[in-house]
Amino acid sequence: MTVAPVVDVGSPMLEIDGLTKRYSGLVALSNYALDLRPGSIHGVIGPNGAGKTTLFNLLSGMVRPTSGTIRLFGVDMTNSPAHDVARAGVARTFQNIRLFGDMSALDNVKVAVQQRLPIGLAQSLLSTPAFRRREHEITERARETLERLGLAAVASRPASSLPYGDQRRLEIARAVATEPKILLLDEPNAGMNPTETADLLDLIRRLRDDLDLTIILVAHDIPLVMNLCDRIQVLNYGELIADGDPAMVRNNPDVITAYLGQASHA
Amino acid sequence: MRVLQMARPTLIVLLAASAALALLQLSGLAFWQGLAINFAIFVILVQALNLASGFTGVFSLGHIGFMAIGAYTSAILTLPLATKAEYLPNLPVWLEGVHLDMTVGPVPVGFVAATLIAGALVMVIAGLVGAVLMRLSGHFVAVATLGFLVIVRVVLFNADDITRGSRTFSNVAPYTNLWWAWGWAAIAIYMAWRLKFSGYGRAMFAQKGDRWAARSIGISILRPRLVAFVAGAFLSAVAGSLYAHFITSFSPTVFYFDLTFRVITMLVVGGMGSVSGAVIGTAIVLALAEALRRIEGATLLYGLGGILLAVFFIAVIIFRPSGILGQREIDLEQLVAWRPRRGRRRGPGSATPD
Amino acid sequence: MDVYLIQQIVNALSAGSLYALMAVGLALIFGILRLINFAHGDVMMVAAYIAAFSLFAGLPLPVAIVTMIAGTVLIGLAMERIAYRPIRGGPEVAMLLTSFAVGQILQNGTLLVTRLASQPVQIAFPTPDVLSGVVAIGAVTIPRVNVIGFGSGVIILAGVMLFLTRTRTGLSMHAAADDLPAAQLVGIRVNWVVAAAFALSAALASVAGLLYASQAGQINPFLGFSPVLKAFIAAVIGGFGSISGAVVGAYALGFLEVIPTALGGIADILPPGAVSPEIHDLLATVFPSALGSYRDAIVFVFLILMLLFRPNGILGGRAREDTP
Amino acid sequence: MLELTGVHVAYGNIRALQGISIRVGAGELVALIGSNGAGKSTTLKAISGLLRPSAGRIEFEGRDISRASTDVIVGLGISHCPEGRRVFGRLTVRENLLLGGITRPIAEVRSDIERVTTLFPRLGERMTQLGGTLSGGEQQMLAIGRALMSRPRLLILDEPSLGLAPMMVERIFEVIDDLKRGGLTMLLVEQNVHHALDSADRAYVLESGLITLEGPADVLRRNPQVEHSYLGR
Repeated sequence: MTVAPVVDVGSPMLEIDGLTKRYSGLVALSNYALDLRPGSIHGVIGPNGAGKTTLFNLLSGMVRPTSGTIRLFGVDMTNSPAHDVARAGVARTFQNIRLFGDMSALDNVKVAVQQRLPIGLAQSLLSTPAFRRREHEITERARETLERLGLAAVASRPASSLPYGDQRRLEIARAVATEPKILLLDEPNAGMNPTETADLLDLIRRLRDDLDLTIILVAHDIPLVMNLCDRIQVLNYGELIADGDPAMVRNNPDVITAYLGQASHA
Repeated sequence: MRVLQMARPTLIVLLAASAALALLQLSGLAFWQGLAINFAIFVILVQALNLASGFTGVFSLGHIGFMAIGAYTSAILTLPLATKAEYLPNLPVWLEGVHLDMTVGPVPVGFVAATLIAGALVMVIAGLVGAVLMRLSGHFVAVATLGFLVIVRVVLFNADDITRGSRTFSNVAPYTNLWWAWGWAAIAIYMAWRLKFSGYGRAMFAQKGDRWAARSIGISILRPRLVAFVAGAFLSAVAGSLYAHFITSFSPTVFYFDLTFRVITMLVVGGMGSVSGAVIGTAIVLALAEALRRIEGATLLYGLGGILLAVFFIAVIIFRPSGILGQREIDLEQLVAWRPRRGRRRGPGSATPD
Repeated sequence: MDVYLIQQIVNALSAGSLYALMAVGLALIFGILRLINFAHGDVMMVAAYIAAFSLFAGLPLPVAIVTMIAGTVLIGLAMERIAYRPIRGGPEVAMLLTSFAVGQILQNGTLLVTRLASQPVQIAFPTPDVLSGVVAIGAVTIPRVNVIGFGSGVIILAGVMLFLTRTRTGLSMHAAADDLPAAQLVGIRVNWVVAAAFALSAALASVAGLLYASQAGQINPFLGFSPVLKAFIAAVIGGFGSISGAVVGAYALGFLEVIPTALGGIADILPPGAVSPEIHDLLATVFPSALGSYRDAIVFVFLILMLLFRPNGILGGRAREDTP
Repeated sequence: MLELTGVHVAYGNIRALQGISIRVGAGELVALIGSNGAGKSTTLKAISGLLRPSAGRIEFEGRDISRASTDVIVGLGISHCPEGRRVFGRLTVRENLLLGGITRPIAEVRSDIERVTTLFPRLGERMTQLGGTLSGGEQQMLAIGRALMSRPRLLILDEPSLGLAPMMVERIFEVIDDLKRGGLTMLLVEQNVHHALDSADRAYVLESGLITLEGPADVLRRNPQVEHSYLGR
């Protein structure tokens, strides 16, 4: 296991307490808690419908919790809208890829980069030198990001025309282009074969090290999570049933019953 | 030097267009001059809708309402004092003394000021209306903005003291000529173009492409929508002012659904989200409508033109749903130099499959 | 005062029936296809013209009504097959725009036909005797068309409700509106169900057209614009897509509409001395007599408020939270 | 009974299925396993006519159904119980069942409803309740019951245990085993691979739109790759 780079922040990175989400009676997530360690890769696993995607929607501000708190670097973000959460340094990808399909790969990333490099409306309308410098800078950074993700060759192609694997990586590129502190990856290897998954594993580690990211990963694929994560939480019917390092989770009897399979199958 | 080189194709096109306008002016062909002014006004309206809807995917049916407000505002502001007292005797006091009918040399500065004031007023209204309506999406925003159009119409009909109600508003000075119309059209095209190829345009196209993904990278949905809505409203008001001073007499009935639908047809045919497409779509639909009008006149089959235009529109939606250009653009450089397609201008949503 | 009140109530109920006939058709199509069929008002307009021309031709009223319904149903089926089916499941806005174009075709087509028949653009509607005149109930006189409009509206709507809940075709429409792919999976012939919904919707609009024309006395090719907007508002009030909601919304709108008319200038209608002069002045300021002419604007402000705060209608619960 | 040969399906630019071949014999229970996005649901939708294959052939009892519409396919005897249950939430249980038998003569539907309520007594108790108010397990029973109303010879089940409590999962699989004993042919997509392989006769493994493994269920269960990827060993 690689040693996590230490990020020096005064207050804890992400503290979640008692997070609960109900949909008309149905409990999607119940009493979830997390204290995220900077620089770690944190895995959340569980069967479909266990509340993993709900958790991500809550973390990224796309859904309001029924109760509980989310604190980011000591600031209460529980009811902040998604775009504020993103600006505060939380980026995400989606289980079912969500790209700006008609826009080129480069523009998909530029629109994320520009959030950190704003320029006034009047400057834009008049195309002032300052505006052009900004645009140049935005384009350069977007190209760098594409290169980092191995997508430089497809920069000018419309996102929707890219092969599946490239689309997955473009989504990650767009997310890291917002210069996040925390990156949420929702089933990043869905639909990938084992070779592609192995490449993705390397990529995620590299991104974490190069960009000082802390990563939360939701996945279905148990081997991937076991391989990659420092700490794993297991959700089942919205409840946290295990929380610990991979070895501990693997041998947790509750987890084996609920998810990995009954002992009788051994 | 580099800047000059980059601006060259634009310059060439501007010069060519000016020369064409000058020729048309000298020719004295009143019909064609009128058509050219109409064309320019429609170009502004279509760019306005392009900004508000084509860039953002939020369908506005209310922009003709902004045009109406622009037309009435500019017409009232430019009335000479003498006419005003007699023509609109019940105007509120603060409006009674206003008469932006002055000229400096050949330039009707009063007209320019009235147009800008109309634009500013409409921007304020659009800001308020937009802040409320831009939260809706899909067809609900379409119907809500249509509601705005109905509200404007009801108010115009009933505010007798200011608008003369259902009676024709005439006595408007004929300031609009080829140069004003096309000058503003050029500004509208430029505005749309600059916005599209800036961060603002990218944000607009991004939230159109995927609302959730846009929010996930820090774009608030409301802001780009509102910028587009208000900018479109400004252009609509300008078109209204130009229209008022071109046609010189009008009533609230003009600014309603038929005109709204005509503008939509032009935009959809050209390609929603394409600045150059909007101009092409305007030209095609205007030419088609004019030809059909003549056929109607000759055959006395009134209604046939409307049917054929609507059939054409449905055919476009079924067979070429993204219009002639989609969200792509025709590059001026390419147009002028007639080079092989190399540097096709790329922008948000304008990528072409390789 | 009592007479005035009763008249306003009857007006509200009669307008409500008309809106309900229109709104149910709109909600039916919207529920299944997510299409706001803007041409619905023009279908109603065409029905009025078919009725007018049939009566001009001297057909007896029942035959004219059958002709009218058959003609509009055919038009409804044709527009579904030609214009809407090719873009079914496409973007909402594309479907809405198509319906605008269909409306334009119907309007201009009617214009063309009236021209060819050497009729003026606006024609007097040959209101049949049963629908003209007034009914006197005590001191109150009410236009007969309003009474018949309300009564027939209630009967027809009850019939539609029975059809939708008691027949397999009706249930299939519900199922298709609930979950179109699932409806397909159980073996429902979706094309057939959609066509049936358009036919039913057109038939309802045609009855509304007859009532509308009889009330207005005059018809022109552009009369459908306002009723379709009203039907839309009614459907929004009731919670869009819900059939029973559309009916409730329509009657609610009927009452909502008479309020500005009834309150506008109420100060002048009150018998002298009924209220103190201060209250009289207050009423005159808050409810000026011009209020009634702003009716449509007021109704649309209400629509926008509904869309913002109660998008599921007055009966619907809180909007389901949108998730990525 | 059912035979897919070289079936391709694409959504726009994304090729969801890249030439898969699957065979289901009469009376068999065949499971289709694979990770999310591998193309399992796409396969099922192609069979029931919700999606059109861009290439390849789908035959049911010797008849080419790759171009047939869904209602025709249901009429031929294939019933598809979709993922996420998809019961008609605003219709009652009875109405849901009634619509399940829409391809059948109305006279027989009534007795068929009785047959289904014998299989699922819980549904019998809730006939007038709206589909949307049922619990997840009841909805799944209703979805299966509705699918059975068309008297299928082949039943397609897409993730029947998704989001259900463990007890209910057991119950659903008991029902599946019952149906199998009754001679019904079934094609099952299930992420609970243990259960799926327990009940199935044969299975296919689908990855990125391609069949990567196939064989008898008990052989596949001991396959190291399956153990590693799907059983979490």
